[in-house]
Amino acid sequence: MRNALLGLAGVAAFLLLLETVPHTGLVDDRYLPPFSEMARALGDSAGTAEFWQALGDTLRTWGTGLALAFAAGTAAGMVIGSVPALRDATASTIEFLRPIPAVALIPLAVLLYGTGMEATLILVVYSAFWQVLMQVLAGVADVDPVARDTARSFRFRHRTRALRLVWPTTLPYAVTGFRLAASVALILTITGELIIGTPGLGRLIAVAQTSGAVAPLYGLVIVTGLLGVVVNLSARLLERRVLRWHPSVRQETAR
Amino acid sequence: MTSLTARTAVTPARSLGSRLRHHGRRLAVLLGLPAVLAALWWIVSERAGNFFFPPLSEILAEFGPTWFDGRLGHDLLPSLGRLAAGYALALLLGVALGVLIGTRPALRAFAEPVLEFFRAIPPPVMVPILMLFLGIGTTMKVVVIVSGAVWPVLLNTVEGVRGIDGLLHDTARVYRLRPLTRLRTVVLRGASPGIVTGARQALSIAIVLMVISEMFAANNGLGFSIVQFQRGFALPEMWTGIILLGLVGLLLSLIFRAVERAVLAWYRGQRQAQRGGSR
Amino acid sequence: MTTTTSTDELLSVRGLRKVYGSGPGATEAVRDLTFATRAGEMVCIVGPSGAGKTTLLRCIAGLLPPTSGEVTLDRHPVSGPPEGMAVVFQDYARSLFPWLTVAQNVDLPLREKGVARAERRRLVAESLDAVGLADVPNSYPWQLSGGMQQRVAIARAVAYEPRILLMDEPFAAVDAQTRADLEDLVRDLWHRLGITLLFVTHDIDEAIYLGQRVLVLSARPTVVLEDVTVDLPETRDQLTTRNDPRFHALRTHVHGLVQQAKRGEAARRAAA
Amino acid sequence: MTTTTSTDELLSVRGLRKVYGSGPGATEAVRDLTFATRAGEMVCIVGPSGAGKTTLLRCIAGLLPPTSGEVTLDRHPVSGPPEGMAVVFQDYARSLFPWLTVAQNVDLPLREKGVARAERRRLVAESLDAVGLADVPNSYPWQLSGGMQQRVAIARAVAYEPRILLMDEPFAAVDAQTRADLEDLVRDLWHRLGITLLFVTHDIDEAIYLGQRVLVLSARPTVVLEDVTVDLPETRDQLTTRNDPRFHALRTHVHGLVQQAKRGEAARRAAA
Amino acid sequence: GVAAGGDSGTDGTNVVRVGETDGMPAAFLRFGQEQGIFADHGIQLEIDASAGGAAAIPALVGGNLDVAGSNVVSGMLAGHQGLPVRIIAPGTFATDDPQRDFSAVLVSEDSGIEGPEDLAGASIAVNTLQNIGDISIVAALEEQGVDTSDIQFTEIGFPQMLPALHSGRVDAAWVIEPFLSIGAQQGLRPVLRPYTEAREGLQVGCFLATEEFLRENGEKAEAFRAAIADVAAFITEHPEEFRAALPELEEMAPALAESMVLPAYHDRVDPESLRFVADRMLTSGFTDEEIDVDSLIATPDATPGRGDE
Ligand SMILES: Nc1ncnc2c1ncn2[C@@H]1O[C@H](COP(=O)(O)OP(=O)(O)OP(=O)(O)O)[C@@H](O)[C@H]1O
Ligand SMILES: Nc1ncnc2c1ncn2[C@@H]1O[C@H](COP(=O)(O)OP(=O)(O)OP(=O)(O)O)[C@@H](O)[C@H]1O
Ligand SMILES: [Mg+2]
Ligand SMILES: [Mg+2]
Repeated sequence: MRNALLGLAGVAAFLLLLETVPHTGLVDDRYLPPFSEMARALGDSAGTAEFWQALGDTLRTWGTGLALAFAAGTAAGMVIGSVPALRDATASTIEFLRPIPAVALIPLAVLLYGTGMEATLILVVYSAFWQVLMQVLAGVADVDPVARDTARSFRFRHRTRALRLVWPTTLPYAVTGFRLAASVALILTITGELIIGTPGLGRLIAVAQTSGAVAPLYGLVIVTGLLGVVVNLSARLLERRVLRWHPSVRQETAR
Repeated sequence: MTSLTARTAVTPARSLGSRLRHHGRRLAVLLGLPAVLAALWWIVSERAGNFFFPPLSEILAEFGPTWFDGRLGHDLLPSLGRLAAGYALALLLGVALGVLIGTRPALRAFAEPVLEFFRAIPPPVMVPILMLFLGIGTTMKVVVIVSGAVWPVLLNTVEGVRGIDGLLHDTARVYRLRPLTRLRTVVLRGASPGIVTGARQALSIAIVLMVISEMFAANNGLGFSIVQFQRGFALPEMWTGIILLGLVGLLLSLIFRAVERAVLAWYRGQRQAQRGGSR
Repeated sequence: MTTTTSTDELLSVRGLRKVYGSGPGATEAVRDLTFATRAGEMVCIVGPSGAGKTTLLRCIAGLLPPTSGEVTLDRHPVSGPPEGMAVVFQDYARSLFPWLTVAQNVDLPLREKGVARAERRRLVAESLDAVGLADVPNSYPWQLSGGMQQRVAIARAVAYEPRILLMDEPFAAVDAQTRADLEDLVRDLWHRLGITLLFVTHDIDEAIYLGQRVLVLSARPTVVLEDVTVDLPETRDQLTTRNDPRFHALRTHVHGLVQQAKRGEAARRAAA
Repeated sequence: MTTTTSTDELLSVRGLRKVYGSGPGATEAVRDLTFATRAGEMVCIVGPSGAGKTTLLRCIAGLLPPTSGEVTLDRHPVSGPPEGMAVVFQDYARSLFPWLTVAQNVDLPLREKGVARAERRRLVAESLDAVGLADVPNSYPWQLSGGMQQRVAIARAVAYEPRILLMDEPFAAVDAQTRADLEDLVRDLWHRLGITLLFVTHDIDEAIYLGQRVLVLSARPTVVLEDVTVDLPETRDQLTTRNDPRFHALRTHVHGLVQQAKRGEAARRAAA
Repeated sequence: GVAAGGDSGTDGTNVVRVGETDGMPAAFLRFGQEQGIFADHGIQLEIDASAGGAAAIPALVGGNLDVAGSNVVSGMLAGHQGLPVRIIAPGTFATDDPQRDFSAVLVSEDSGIEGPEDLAGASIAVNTLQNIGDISIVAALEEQGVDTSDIQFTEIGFPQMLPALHSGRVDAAWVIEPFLSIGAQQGLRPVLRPYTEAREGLQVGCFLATEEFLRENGEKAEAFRAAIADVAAFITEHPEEFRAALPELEEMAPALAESMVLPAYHDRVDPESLRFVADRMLTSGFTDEEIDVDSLIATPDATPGRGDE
């Protein structure tokens, strides 16, 4: 409760800043209008079906991409992380592929899928996948040796070991991976829509940009930011539920 | 005395042959999968006959002429410079903010929504806004790199700090370690596995953003070249750029791993100790 | 040094040597250990701190590959944790899964073993009751005191009904009275199920009270100093057994051995 | 129940109550504890496992805010860890910094205290030697056996030369011989530096051998069952003191109290 | 990949999928659609207004589009580099009037740049480097004898150019409508009309199709070309109708639509204009060898007609 209030206070402070900076003349308010104007423009577009359609499209692409990336990243991370030989063998390949920006793959994606949702989706999955994978790998490496020995001595099957030992240890890392992946996925969704032109908020942003509509542009940017905040809040809630035992969450409830 | 003799007794000097074999095996592990994938790429691309997916042989033939005629100095070096600056700043900022936020739940609650808000704004949208404040030069590009690379460091630092065993904090409090000592010897060291994980992620994100930042208001750089090739439909050249990018990433991650080995020696030791100390 | 080679030998440790690490930083934890146990035997192991008792147990459990020598169970070399074995680790706190409640911690190995649901519930309840934790099944390990956590680890091993049970200073964190109760619990279990027990302890009285044999280890580099046979009557109880003159004689003997081990170490260090 | 209110009273615990959590899942660890110690006193605390001994120490150390009641030191309420205090935690393994070597672990608090370099080196070497770890200063904690880790934690506290020392079952993981040595080390330290010592143990003999007073706690919900004064001569040694008839009488008395505490708990549980 | 092309093209429907940049280019197609001109030619137009146009050519080659709108530089580069694409119809053209065009180089009032000659050594923002912008600027300046060797071209998106100009981060910016009108309202001053000053009536845009599409759907391509010509003719005759439709078509502010300069539209591809651009590409070093412009244009008579089965 207190945390929610603090968070609201933070947002309020930020909005205040956003409202006053243009008035100070620090930047030209033609290019950074005060917040009230952005909000008004946002209110206007919120009245249109087009906006909701675009929001829906963005959410669909993003949700699908994130789900695919999370599932694939977790599965691959658990498997690769648990088998040292596999870990060693894939290390160099992973390091090679990771820094290749999805935007460089746009021509290939478009070639394969045209300017439909799939083209953006493939970019989203590609970039979000690495976030999850790297976190899960780190998590798997963090399993307590004594706990691992305990599981071995009781001859837990691989499945049980994965589900009952490795996964809970990895979970905090995976949650972080999820949060990182969620925003990367959102970023790529919007970027894909912006550059490839698949339907969604990014398209609206591009249109607003090319027609020089500044306030509506910021309104849309605010929406993407808000999406990020919502994701993070849900991740936090989830975390409090599933990580009750973790030292970080424990401390907060005990004090 | 006894322990000394015991030590020398248990260390059979490794023969040159076995050392070579050891290094050979490591090399094989390092290059095995890439070799297989490259071969696969070679075969598939040779048959694909697709303009956007040219044969690997053609790409490799383009590599030298494309990059070794001055482009390395003109495009790669400026890119790497911006990358280094951005990455270093992201690390500094991420760790500093992460420690602050991780140790102060109230601050975390206060700042988190706004930070998350910025985190979700895509760089291609963010860049025009940044350009308003920072212009179009190197500063803007470095800030773009920072604005994306800082998050994994920040989040992982926060998690690392929060995950430190409470008993270690208690020990530090009991022995009245000063805040600065506590920061150095307890918080930063304890969170270092998390920080390293974040830094590792941030490295590749920084490279990605280096490319993206060069898509705006740039006139040199690795990312700029790739985009130029792509726009000019010089696809083999574009692929050489992508490969170079991967190689840069790989090289940096090797450097990173060496640093990590030194910083996290205790952590690796602790994890491996119980497996018999041999692996 | 006694090396049993009878036909019903269950576990055999031959020439076990374990060196941690390699190169100049290597530590020779165990130099040369040889002994064997028959099925259904209860062997206690005592020795100075740092002698390599934990190392020995981990090698037997198949968790740690020996540097040389071999461990066989039923005449098969041990390469991984064998079936029907349970271990109570010295570092009990870290061997409990913090994300599971007390009851779930005890229950999990049973599920793995394929025990039926109702039976599992009975075993969990009984074992928690036996260690005096019947009232906290739904707490998490980190909500318990040190001694309570240790008892959870014991309950988990007990409920598992293993064929071989390895216990590494399992009662170190509990009070004297509880300790006596747990000692009797272990003896009762041993009787009832005919399990083979290896029990590491620092309490010489406890070793003699519990064991049929007491293995006294030297200080590092470790060898078996003596394999003491405990010739006390099979049925023991806290009062009469501990007042038995034979008990006192054995205790004095083992005490002397441990002191000798320690002195050996001190002498070695002084020489260095 | 004795409440010392003499003028040289150093530490005073009054009506201490600690409830973990809130709502239906709350655990009342400590109900009502009141006692005081004079400066330079050595008080041992015994009680059943889970009684709240660790909780009590943590409240005194200022690491845990009491639910009600108060702890004062030099007549000032304790709100955070006071100066000149050292604690040896029950969970010793987790209280060592895994990224520091043994010597660094011992050294760190001294640096913080501002001890000069040479003096620090001497203190570290001496204390490690005193606990028998002179040969592993450069090992990491996780390269040591359980007992050795515990001794590192003890060495750290000893080298710190505190005014008040709180020890929570500090010898639980070491062998009998080492334990005796460490007991004498602690008594020697106490004599030499005139520190005030609160010592939690499960070993009743140890409590009597070490303490000037033994505080016996009841089972949960915890109160002070009895504050036993140990009227043994000030100079003690392992052989003569432990054979003193008064020692035996005290031991029988305390034993009876602890059993009573346990029985109380059993009765309570049966009634529930 | 390529094999997938034209699947839906050969199935007898009359759908033509066109990728075109949002803004004026897309408005042109939409206007023709509204006027029923495409329908008159038996074409059902599907407009995919992918934003940057960066994706249009790959989508075309991948068979996800039948026709892609592009500027002539990108279009010719693609063909020259070996992509199987041809120019099938013209897009926008610059006007013939050097004083009035839909693109211009803007400078701020106090920049000290009075005329084209002051652009020597200046930094000029273009939306895409090595493309129609810098080509036409250099061409126009060289035409007037201005030394272009020290000009610094910087890549900035159109929407960000005006702020960059105002804050002095660039000396000049090359913009197109509607940013030209917006900039003029903000007191920015045009100093060069690179399109018309390089070459009056320069062809700027074009429509591309793959060779495969032309082979298998020659009639459709021809119908498309004819429809484009009709739309162009209609707009040339009734520019005010087009202007009036703009706010509706592109959500443009009516006042802006009122004031802005419209591009010119012609009914056929202008090979001379293309050759001019190709020459400049060569002299500027964007290509290593001469572009064979004629082979890139699919003229109606050069179209091999129906499928060759
Ligand atoms: N991972 C490790 N790396 C290096 N040395 C180790 C490691 N684990 C144990 N040792 C060393 O091996 C020796 C034996 O350790 P072990 O834990 O087996 O002793 P122990 O008999 O169980 O002692 P305790 O009674 O104190 O628990 C010790 O000297 C210790 O320092
Ligand atoms: N964090 C916690 N949350 C909830 N309950 C707790 C917590 N810590 C301790 N308890 C409860 O408080 C009681 C006292 O615990 P404490 O650790 O003080 O006992 P103790 O006397 O030290 O026992 P032991 O001798 O076994 O170490 C126990 O019943 C325990 O379950
Ligand atoms: Mg041990
Ligand atoms: Mg305790």
